[in-house]
Amino acid sequence: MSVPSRKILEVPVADGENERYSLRMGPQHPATHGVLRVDLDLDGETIMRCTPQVGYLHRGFEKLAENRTYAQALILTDRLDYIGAMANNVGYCVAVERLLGISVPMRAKYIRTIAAEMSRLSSHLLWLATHALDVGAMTVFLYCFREREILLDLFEELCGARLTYSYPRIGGVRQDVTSRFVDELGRFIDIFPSRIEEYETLIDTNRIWLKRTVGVGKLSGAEALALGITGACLRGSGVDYDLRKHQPYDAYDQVDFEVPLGSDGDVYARYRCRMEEMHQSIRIIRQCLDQLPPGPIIGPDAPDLIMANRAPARMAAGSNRYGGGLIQLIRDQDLFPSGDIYVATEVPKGELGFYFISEGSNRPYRMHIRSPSFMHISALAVVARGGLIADLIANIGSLDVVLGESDR
Amino acid sequence: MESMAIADGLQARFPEEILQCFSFQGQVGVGIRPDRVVEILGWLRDDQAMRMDHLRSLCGVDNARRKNGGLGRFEVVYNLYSIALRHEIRIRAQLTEEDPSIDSVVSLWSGADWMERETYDLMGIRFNGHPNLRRVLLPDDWEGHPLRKEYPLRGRGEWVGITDLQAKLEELDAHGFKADDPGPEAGDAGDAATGKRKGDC
Amino acid sequence: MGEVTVPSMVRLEEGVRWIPGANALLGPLNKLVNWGRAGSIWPVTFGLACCAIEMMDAGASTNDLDRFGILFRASPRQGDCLVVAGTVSKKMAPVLRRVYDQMPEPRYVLAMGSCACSGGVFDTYAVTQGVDQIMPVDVYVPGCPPRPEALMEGFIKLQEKILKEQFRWSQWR
Amino acid sequence: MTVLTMLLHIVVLVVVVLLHVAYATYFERKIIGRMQVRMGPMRVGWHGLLQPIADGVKSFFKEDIIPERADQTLFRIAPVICLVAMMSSLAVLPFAEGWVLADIDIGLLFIFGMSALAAYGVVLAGWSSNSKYSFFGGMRSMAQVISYEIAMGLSLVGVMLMAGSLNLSEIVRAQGDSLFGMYLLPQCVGFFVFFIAMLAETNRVPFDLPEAETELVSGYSTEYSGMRYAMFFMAEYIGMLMMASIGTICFLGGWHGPFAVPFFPPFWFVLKVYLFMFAFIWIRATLPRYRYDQLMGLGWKLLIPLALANIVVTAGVKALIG
Repeated sequence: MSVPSRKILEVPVADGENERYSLRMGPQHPATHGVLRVDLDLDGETIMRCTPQVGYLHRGFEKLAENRTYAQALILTDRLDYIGAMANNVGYCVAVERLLGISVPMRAKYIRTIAAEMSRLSSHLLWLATHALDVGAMTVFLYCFREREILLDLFEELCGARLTYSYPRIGGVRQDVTSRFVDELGRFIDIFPSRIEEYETLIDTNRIWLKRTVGVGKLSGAEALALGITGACLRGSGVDYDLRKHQPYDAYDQVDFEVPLGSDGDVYARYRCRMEEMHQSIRIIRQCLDQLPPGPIIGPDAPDLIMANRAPARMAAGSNRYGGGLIQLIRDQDLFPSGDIYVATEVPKGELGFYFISEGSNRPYRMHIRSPSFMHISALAVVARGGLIADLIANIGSLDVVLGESDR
Repeated sequence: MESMAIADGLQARFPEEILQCFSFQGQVGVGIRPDRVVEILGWLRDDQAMRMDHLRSLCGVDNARRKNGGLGRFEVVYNLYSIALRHEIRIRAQLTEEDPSIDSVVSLWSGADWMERETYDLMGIRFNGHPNLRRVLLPDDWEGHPLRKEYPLRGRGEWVGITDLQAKLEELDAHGFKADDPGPEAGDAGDAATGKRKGDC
Repeated sequence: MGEVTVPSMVRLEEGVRWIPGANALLGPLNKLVNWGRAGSIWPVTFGLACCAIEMMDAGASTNDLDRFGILFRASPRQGDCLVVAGTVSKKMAPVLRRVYDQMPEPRYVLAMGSCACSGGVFDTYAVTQGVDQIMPVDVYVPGCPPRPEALMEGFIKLQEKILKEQFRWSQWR
Repeated sequence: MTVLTMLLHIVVLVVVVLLHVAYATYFERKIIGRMQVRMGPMRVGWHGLLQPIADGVKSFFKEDIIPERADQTLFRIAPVICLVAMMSSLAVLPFAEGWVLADIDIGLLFIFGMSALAAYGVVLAGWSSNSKYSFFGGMRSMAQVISYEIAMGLSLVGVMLMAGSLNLSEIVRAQGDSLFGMYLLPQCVGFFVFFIAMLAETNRVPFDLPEAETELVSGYSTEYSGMRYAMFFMAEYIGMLMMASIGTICFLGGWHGPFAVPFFPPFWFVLKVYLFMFAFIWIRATLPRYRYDQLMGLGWKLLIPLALANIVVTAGVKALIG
């Protein structure tokens, strides 16, 4: 290989006006949680301008869903927010049920609530793990994964998959819970609060952790709302918005839980909110396990997995006035109602909304996913401005973004 | 407030802007003309009886193959929610095929920035007054708007970035950058398939 | 020296012999190099999508890739192996190839998951149908996503492959 | 003849230290693994004992990339500067009574000089790589070294005052009369400052900003591959060893112990150094990382004033008593 002659180094030197130093962080960077790219204009280490760039994981979900039946598109939602896939599944099913007017039996609702809350736990655990790793506490990462592994085993017991579940069905769930699952889950939620304490002893009273998080990435409630931030990040800023309370779905109106609120809107407040949410999730799971009603797990009007497009053509006795002898062919009947609907659920990241347009066929005419991570990443530009690079890392972690959901 | 009442309120406030009300499964959508969208949404946000402070979603819809319900070729759908009053409404601004553009609502919700960019990117609807209307999900030099109905699922043609990359790879191959010649045994690693290595810059 | 056969040598395995009493092992340098490489695969930290979570899981306490000497490095310059964990979108493909180009030889590629192997369920306008279109792949690990155990199996297969290589080092040093 | 013995000593020392460095990485991985409910290396050799060797072999036979736009000369010599500076400061360390290569009277100063020189290697590496992450790593390292070198030097002034010498062997001998045979108690403030500055000097958690993995990818060594990277790696671990040795010599009484161990005089020294190394690893497994400005604040606003106060008190007490 020929070595070219020496070139002048391209490291810029302060030059009057032109003192900005631009840095492209990502898409391959350990702290960008996948494939986020952040373009930074720096003055020293202070961020003057921060431009997040996404799309490196754009897979064309919405287009793909238009080409699939509702039942088939369910598996796509697993791959949206792959950290809390069950919550996406549940959100999708809730939306489709509302769109198609399908009822869900009570037992299935409870099971879904349990599954969604487990998903919240596993998502928050992964968030804590990566957030702590980003700030530099590597042991928390492994401790969180230890508990997450138990959760994944539980998911496996429930539905056979570790990460991409596709467990809920439109109109119910795929299979019933086993007694072993109920026992194991009960045992897990008994020990889990002590594990949360363990993480908190590692970081919550740590002066370095406090210095890195308190007062960093502040967002007022009004700002956060205007930016479209939802979920724990919005609640960390003191806005009481939790769709489980605001527009209850599944069994959330049957259980008693609190919505933890922060006030400062900084990284630490968001951290505290999520830690509290884990306690609340345990509370919800415990109540659901206690109240789990007997009964069917899938509704009578739930569509088949192979969703028929139209009602099969059938013969019916004609009732014309010339007598009953004539047979009429009835066809071309839409099985599903047509219209549009927006249904949002509270997934671990925030408000996951599905906007569906149905044209009466078995495929959505249009499916739009309102993904919380997309909004959170767009807010990064505002949150990170004026901070240091280290604050940016803490902010990315604390906004809890997942690129699969953001890019779709 | 009931969604229908909100729609009535809108009808009373902006009688000539409202085209039609749609009601489905308990949700109400209001079809509007696109010209005064910022004014309408601003009123919904600021009016004390409405207080729609949360823009839940903003997306574009291509009505090309829609049998019913579509008024113009394109729609921009705003889902609004009031956190304080817990009511919601959907605004459907109708756009024509010739001029798919509408005023940007970034001045009302700063978070609408990326939503509008996404709609522009995937649906090709332009937002007037948007501070930075560039593609967000797809590369800047991508051709076409995938969510339009005439766009095939597997895409039309190949993105220039990929063709560039492939050309580069072929060039590397042509220069004989054979990283190694795998020995007789090297190719066989159990039942895991192995690939030939090519390219080395 | 492969052809020389001295009867007093004890053949330990293919190509490696031990001279009893002389306290010495005879063998091609190849073996040592391959052993070193197989025992110390440092993958680049590069998670693309869902599979990255299982990759992290494989590196965490329960499965612990560190047992095999596998240590994730953030800089591609210090990586030996690129684990393509997830969907490679078209926007990502040039970046991925660039990361691959930045890695020093010998470098290995492990395609993890259906998406990296073949595009998986995402047969759309925005997704590369298999990472082998843009870079050579050594081991394919199917699954959506593969379990951490499957990833470990993939690494073991990669180790087996490395151990069978011939003079992969001569061209660069 | 003396030259030959000298050379022999040097070779023995270098080999021992290099092996030590190799196995320090192994112990780090094992100990951190245990702290994190994992096992650490298990497969390469019995319980992973050959892991460092495999890493070394692999690095040695790895392609050596020098980026086209890098400053070629500086890029090549930066890791060498680092390694040489660290290695040469080994010469003045007294491992036991008389076990020292160069028993010079300015031993402590020599070590300071060398560790500052090693920082040049880091800064040059960051500069010459022509990569932005490396540049940041180098800048951070420079700022960190400047502020913490002062704190560290000042923290050891108390020890120098008490021992009345800069010769490391003399310092150890002087500690013999002290409480427990070490300066830990009378110089506890100095030790506190030294310990923190030591972590910062060696770029260890919570001060690993120059190579903060989640911020700067790999910091100053981002562009280095193969053996050049391994050289930085070795320099870092020798640096840890150096700092642990200085801590042992200046505060923990060097080779003094409760009883003499026959045949292996440096036993207590080695044990104390390992104790320090364990503390390094333990802290790495426990603490998050400081932010850049907080790190500087800590150095200038807390450590340096504390060290100065310590000097004043030590000098005052010495003037009163002595």
